[in-house]
Amino acid sequence: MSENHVIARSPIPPAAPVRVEAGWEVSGCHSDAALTITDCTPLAKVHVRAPWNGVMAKTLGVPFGRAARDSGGLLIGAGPGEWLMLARPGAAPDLVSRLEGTAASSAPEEFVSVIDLTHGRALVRVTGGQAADLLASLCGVDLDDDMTPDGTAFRSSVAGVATDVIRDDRGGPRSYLLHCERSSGQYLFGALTGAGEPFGIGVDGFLAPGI
Amino acid sequence: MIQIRCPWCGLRGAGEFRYTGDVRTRPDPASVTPQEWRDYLYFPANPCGPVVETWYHRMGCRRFFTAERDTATNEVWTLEEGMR
Amino acid sequence: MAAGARATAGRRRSGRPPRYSAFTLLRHGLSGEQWPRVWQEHPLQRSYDVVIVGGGVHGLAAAYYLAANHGITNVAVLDKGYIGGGGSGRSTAILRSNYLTPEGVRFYDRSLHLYDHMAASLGYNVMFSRRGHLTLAHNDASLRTMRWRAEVNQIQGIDSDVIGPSEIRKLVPFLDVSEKARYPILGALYHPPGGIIRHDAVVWGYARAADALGVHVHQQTEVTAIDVVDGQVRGVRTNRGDISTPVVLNCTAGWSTLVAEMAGVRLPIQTFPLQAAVTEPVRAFLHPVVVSGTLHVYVSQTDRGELVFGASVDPFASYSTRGSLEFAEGLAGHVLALMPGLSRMRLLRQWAGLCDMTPDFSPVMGGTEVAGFYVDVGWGTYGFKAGPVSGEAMAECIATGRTPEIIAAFGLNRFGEGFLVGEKGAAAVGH
Amino acid sequence: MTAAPMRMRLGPQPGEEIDRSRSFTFSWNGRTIAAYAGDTIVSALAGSGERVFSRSFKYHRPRGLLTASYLDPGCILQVGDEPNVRAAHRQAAAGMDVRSQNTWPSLRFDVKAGSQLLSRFLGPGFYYKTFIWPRRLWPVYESVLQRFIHAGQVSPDTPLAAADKRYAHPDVLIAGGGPAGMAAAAAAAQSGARVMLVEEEHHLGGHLRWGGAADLAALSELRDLVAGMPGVEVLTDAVVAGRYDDNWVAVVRRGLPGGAEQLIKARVKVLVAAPGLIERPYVFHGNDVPGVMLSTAVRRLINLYAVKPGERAVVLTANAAGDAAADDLRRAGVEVARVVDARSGGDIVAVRGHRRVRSAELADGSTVPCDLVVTATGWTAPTALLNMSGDRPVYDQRAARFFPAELPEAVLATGGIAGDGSRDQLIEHGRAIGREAARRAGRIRRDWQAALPGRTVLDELAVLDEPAGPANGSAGRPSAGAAEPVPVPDLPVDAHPELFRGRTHGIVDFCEDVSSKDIAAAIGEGYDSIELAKRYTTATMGPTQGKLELVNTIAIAAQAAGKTIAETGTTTWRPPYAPVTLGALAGRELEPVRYSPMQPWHEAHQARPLLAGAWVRPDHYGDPAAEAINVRERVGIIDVTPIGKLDLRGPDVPKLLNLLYVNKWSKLGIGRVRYGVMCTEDGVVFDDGVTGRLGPDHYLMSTTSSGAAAVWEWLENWLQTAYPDWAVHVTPVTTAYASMNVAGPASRDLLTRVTGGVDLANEAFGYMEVRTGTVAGVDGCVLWRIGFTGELSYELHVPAAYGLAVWETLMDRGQDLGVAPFGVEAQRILRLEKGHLIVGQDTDGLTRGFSAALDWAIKLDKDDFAGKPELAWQHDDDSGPRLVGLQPDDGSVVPPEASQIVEGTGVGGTGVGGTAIVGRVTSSRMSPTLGRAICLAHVEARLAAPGTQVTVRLPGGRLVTAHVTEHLAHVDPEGKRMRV
Repeated sequence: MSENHVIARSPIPPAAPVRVEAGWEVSGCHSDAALTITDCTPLAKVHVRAPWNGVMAKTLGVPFGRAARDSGGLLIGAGPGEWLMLARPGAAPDLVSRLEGTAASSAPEEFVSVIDLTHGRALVRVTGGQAADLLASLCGVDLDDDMTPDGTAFRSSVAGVATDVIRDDRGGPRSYLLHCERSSGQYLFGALTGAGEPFGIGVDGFLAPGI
Repeated sequence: MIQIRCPWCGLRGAGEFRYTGDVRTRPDPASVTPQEWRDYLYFPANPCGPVVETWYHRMGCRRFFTAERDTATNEVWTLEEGMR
Repeated sequence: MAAGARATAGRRRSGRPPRYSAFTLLRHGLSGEQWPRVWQEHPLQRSYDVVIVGGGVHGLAAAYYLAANHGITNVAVLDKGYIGGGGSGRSTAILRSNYLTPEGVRFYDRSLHLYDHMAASLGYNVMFSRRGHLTLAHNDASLRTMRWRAEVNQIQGIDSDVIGPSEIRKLVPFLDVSEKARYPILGALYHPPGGIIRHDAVVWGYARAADALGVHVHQQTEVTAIDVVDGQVRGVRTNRGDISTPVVLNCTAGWSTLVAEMAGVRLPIQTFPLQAAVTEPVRAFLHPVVVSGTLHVYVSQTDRGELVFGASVDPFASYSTRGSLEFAEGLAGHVLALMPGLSRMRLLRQWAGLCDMTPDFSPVMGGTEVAGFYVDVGWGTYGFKAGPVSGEAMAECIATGRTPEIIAAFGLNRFGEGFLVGEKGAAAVGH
Repeated sequence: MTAAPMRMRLGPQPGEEIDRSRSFTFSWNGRTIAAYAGDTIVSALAGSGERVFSRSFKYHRPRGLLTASYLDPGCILQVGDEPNVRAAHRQAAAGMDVRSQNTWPSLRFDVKAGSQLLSRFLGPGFYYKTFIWPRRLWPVYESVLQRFIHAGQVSPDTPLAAADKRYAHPDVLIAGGGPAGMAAAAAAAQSGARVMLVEEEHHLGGHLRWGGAADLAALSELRDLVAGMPGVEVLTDAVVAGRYDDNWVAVVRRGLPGGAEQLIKARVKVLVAAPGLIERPYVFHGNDVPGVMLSTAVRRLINLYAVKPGERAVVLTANAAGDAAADDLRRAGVEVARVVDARSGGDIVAVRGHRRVRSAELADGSTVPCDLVVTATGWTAPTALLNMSGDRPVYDQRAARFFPAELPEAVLATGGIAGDGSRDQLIEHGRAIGREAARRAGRIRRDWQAALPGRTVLDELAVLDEPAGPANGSAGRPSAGAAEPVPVPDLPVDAHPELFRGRTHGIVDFCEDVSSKDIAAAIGEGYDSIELAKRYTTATMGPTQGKLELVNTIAIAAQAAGKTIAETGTTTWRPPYAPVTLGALAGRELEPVRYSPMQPWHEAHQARPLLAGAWVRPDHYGDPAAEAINVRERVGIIDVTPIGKLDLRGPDVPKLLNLLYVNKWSKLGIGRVRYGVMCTEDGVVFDDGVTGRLGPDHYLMSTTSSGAAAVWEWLENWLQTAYPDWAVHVTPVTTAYASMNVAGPASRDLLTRVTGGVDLANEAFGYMEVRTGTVAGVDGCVLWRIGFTGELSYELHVPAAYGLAVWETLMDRGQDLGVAPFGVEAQRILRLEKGHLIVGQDTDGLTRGFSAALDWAIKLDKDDFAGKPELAWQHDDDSGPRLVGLQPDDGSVVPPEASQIVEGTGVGGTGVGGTAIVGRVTSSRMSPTLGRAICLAHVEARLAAPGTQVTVRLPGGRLVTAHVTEHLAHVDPEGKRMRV
């Protein structure tokens, strides 16, 4: 209920014009640049821990290193026995109970925990043909298609910050989601836009559902 | 920078990992003598050659794993297998 | 064994090496005659009173003081490569005595004193340059540590104090002392007696002086085993033949645990590479030595105009001295964070040496459970500074069979007893 | 001011790399010089007839062109505020301000040239032999030596030149864009490899560029081939600066805007070294007189820049390059007075001249007047990248140069360092090496892919051997490991006379002014290994780092020591292969900074920022003392978001807490909070904080802000390596919550106004308890009632996105209660008044539990916990210092933190007649509450009894007395205020 009247804010100061979208203060600007960056922090982020080789893992169906869409949103194999579910803003409470339900029904014997990390993390999307070239100035992982094709997820250092990187083209141009601990979000966003200058990167506002 | 094969994430630069030293067995605190305990604390294996160590993938999967490394050449052989 | 060591103390040569001076330089210049050899080549004797493993500044200094202070001249210094080819030749040769603990301060102050008089006493110009030594503080915790060191130093009578940004700027105009810097400079520990020296000259000066006193310096001579019988050293085996001796002094860095193992002695040491680099020369602009513990960097400018950089040891133990790119990157980033004006200076060469790290950042010196086997090891990143005083103290230790008070705190037994030396207290960076 | 005419400029040359349609001028020591686009600074100067560009290091002899390449030691100049520019490589630009370095008053008349007269006294290491007496005078001598520094100048306000770095992952990286390198690149790409081709000069082609018509024809063919090949990235004016372990390769792109350089970090699957050969200078009397040049220098000047190197030439040749140079000279209208053929015993004995060559004395006794002496006496193989790959090249007497010995699987060599041979042979060899490189790279790539997670899924998607789409612009991949090794033809090795030093002594290291005589002298003095001789004479220590002089140095040392070259040493090169700017290595500053959700509010309210690790925190808002008083008397709020928070779940959490905290946790009830201290295995205090139990299997742990990361890792380490069977999930939630501490007598009143679902009454929500509820309309807030400040206080943990909103509400709703923010400094005052220790300030790297006055917390009757044995022994022998409260007897004196507590008053020594250190002040402040100085201190155990008087030494040496207090707490030791 609180979401209704208290404004939620991302760690990344929104570029003007500022408007409220799904209870979050977001940037209302739009960019036609070939390479764009969007603050997707308002998305619900739910974290699941379970045995990597157990029943819950099979039920979730997405292995470590991969990401896949389902009705709820984007499910990411973020680590061994570690999943991250991204969904539309405000969906976290439902997601948590849904996933806890899944665990209780499908893997009652397993030690599973589900945590809403929506507030604990920052989320940024970089989209465009040169998105990989931009990341290549900040991240040491090989972003070529034969190493990290669409649907790949990995965690590595981006500009010195431990970051979940998800290749998520959504059938369009090359696109990456970058997910890091919240208080470093402003820094990471700055590093990306800074390194993006030579590519003419533009800031694009957030639009719900945004996933 | 040498590459280390994380059993879970694959090959990554050593800068993503934290070196936590050679694998040592912790003596039983109930029966340990000061000499044994301080051997455990202060006297590392320091061979010029292969040694079994623990590494932590702090920038990646946050898993600890053991690897054998030749301290003369820095060649690393990861001793564990994650999921495949 | 001290008696054993004295046995043949009679045998010594002229003593002083041929004099170097402006006059002799002039004479040789005019006559064009060849200078006498700095040291002689000797056959490897079957037996020596003392065998010193490691021909760096520590080993050669110990040999020199054994001969000069105690008349023990039947001494061999063995090096598996060439003298000064290990830590001594790879050191950034920064001298200071502004340590954290009284025992550390007294020890390094004595070393500084010996360095100060070295050119005269060895008749070899080691080019000790008292530039002053600045340790920068970027946060209140390190500022507190600087104050701590200054207080301890002053109580020991050492010239050392905490100064503020304006004074720092006067000493080093290139430093960015603005508040907006990512690592603002809040103050610094200033130690005027600190400085730099020509490391090779120190090694050669000791070798030349020791040689003149009858010490044998054997290069390309690698120790392959140490004979211990009934807990007493009997001799060493080398790639050039066996030597019988009652006393072996381990003065190696990087290989100290391996040499100690030959005698069956375990050391609380892990070996890490320490990297350094030098830039192309530029006209003199940096007088003092500048150190930042937070940024793990230290900088000095040589008489040749090069900037010499060092960092902290590598993130993992290794015997590899190939060096890494990360070191060069981190170094450059941190140097430019301190002195942004240097971005167009060029790194010319990088190298690495081996550092034997102990749990309390202090050395291991003195006797061991094996009679006749002495160690002067575990120098971490401080070894070069300590060369002269270590040689002096180890020579006394071997000659008298008693541990000199000045190194009493550094015994191997301290680890078993759990009384570590307090240098670890503030985990201060070691340069 | 008009430019000097280009009087040495020739007519158009077939392979020239200048654009005569675009000319401009720049300044040379104040004079105006004309240049064409494509000219290097030095080619333009030479075109205008300049012959002297610098003075030598020691003797300040005039120096001119030697190699006409990046390496040219006489052509290192100052350009604007950039020192040590390689002016025979750097392209000239309009308006450049170019100056010679370290010459005074001018290049023409350099007073320091006087040192030439002293040359016989300035032998190797002369400075080791003098300036010894008297000791006091050394600093004076030193300042004189420093004036001889041979280099350019930097200025403090030079703008930072740094470009973004870049990571690259080529299958094959080829170092060197000569014929072999180009052929290798094309062939590797043809086999489907991603290729990076790196050429140090401004154009691809290597020696073909200054060759004849056939060479030029082959060159344009190769250029077209490479240009038309997808998957090849060509970098010119870029250098492979180093090869590090596991083929981690540093590539530096030069000549970016603003003189910046870019560092490319490439993880290369196969490295192909194709650097070609470096022509070696010849050592004889006068070999550094301006006008003595290498054959390659002459050919570059004529063919690339259309510059006439001189008027009358003597050519000493031992190979085809020398013969070709003679032909080029004739074609350029230079009178070739004599061609001396070293292959038939001809030799140059000496060159006469000072500022320019006057004549050459030949072995046949004749003296030939000339202004140009060209030598072609052999080659040095720049094996640096191979050395860095672990190879130790071997000397081949027949060819008078070093060759690769044994290369690792992932490194190959082609071109001149691999052998001689015709142009076509070199290209053929390059092709084969390129194909083999692609083959090996394919297998390595397959191995790396196999190590990636989720490969099974990928294999189903079958993208592995699919050529990648156009999105990433790279070609299909080499068929992994399928093919057999590619047969690589051997390159022939041509015989070449061994020519290093002639019949006279001359300069060996042109940068360092080291002569062959100096090296012989060093050997004779006993510095008789190549390493000692190099260090003693400083040969090879200068800007060229041995590329020109190393082999001559080894040869001359060998001769002096009566050994062979092979016995004397090999060519070893340390990275970087070429000098790299600090700006390139540093790149853009990427130092993570962390902000709390309330940071905008702090900035809007003039908070003085405090950098705490990566965090930016409010130190104070103007008056820390007033902020502290306001907490004691009314209510204050501090942003404590950086406090580490770990979400702990699972039935085995109590086991974990018992293992890592020194105190007991089995009986912590739901809704309760407890303070805990962690020690490492050596018993040293590691971290502290409170942990609360939110539900049956749900806990929230707090840590110090600086210790947050380390504690998380500490927990994972124990869970993963020691107790993998424990059911505990640790999740870092430090910034999932905005944390604020509401402290002061009015804090309950304030919270009552904004809190929902929590009864704040003392009996319902007591001290050291935790509740969850709604604050300022925000659900899911965690409130714990703790008292770091010593006041009634509530620590709120609010879902971070609402942090700012909640903070603003509290500030707004508490106005009438006198609510005000307080910063880190006020908090330090308050906690010190309360006697709460700060780990890392009131403890240090050796402080064991009992030394931190934690006797009450340490439970030695637990079976086990981290550090227990050491703590047990410390308890038994009662060793180590003690943390105590301390108050100076003169309450107006605040001893600065780290002031020492001493016994005895003498100076120096410790104890005996001097001053003994028996403790130190770890924390100190003027207490606004008590109006007096208060401290925490470490003292020796014997001094720890309450009431003990000690002596504190203030900075400067003044001594004041102080006494140990009853409690650590100076204010409210009974803790009444926290419990109201």
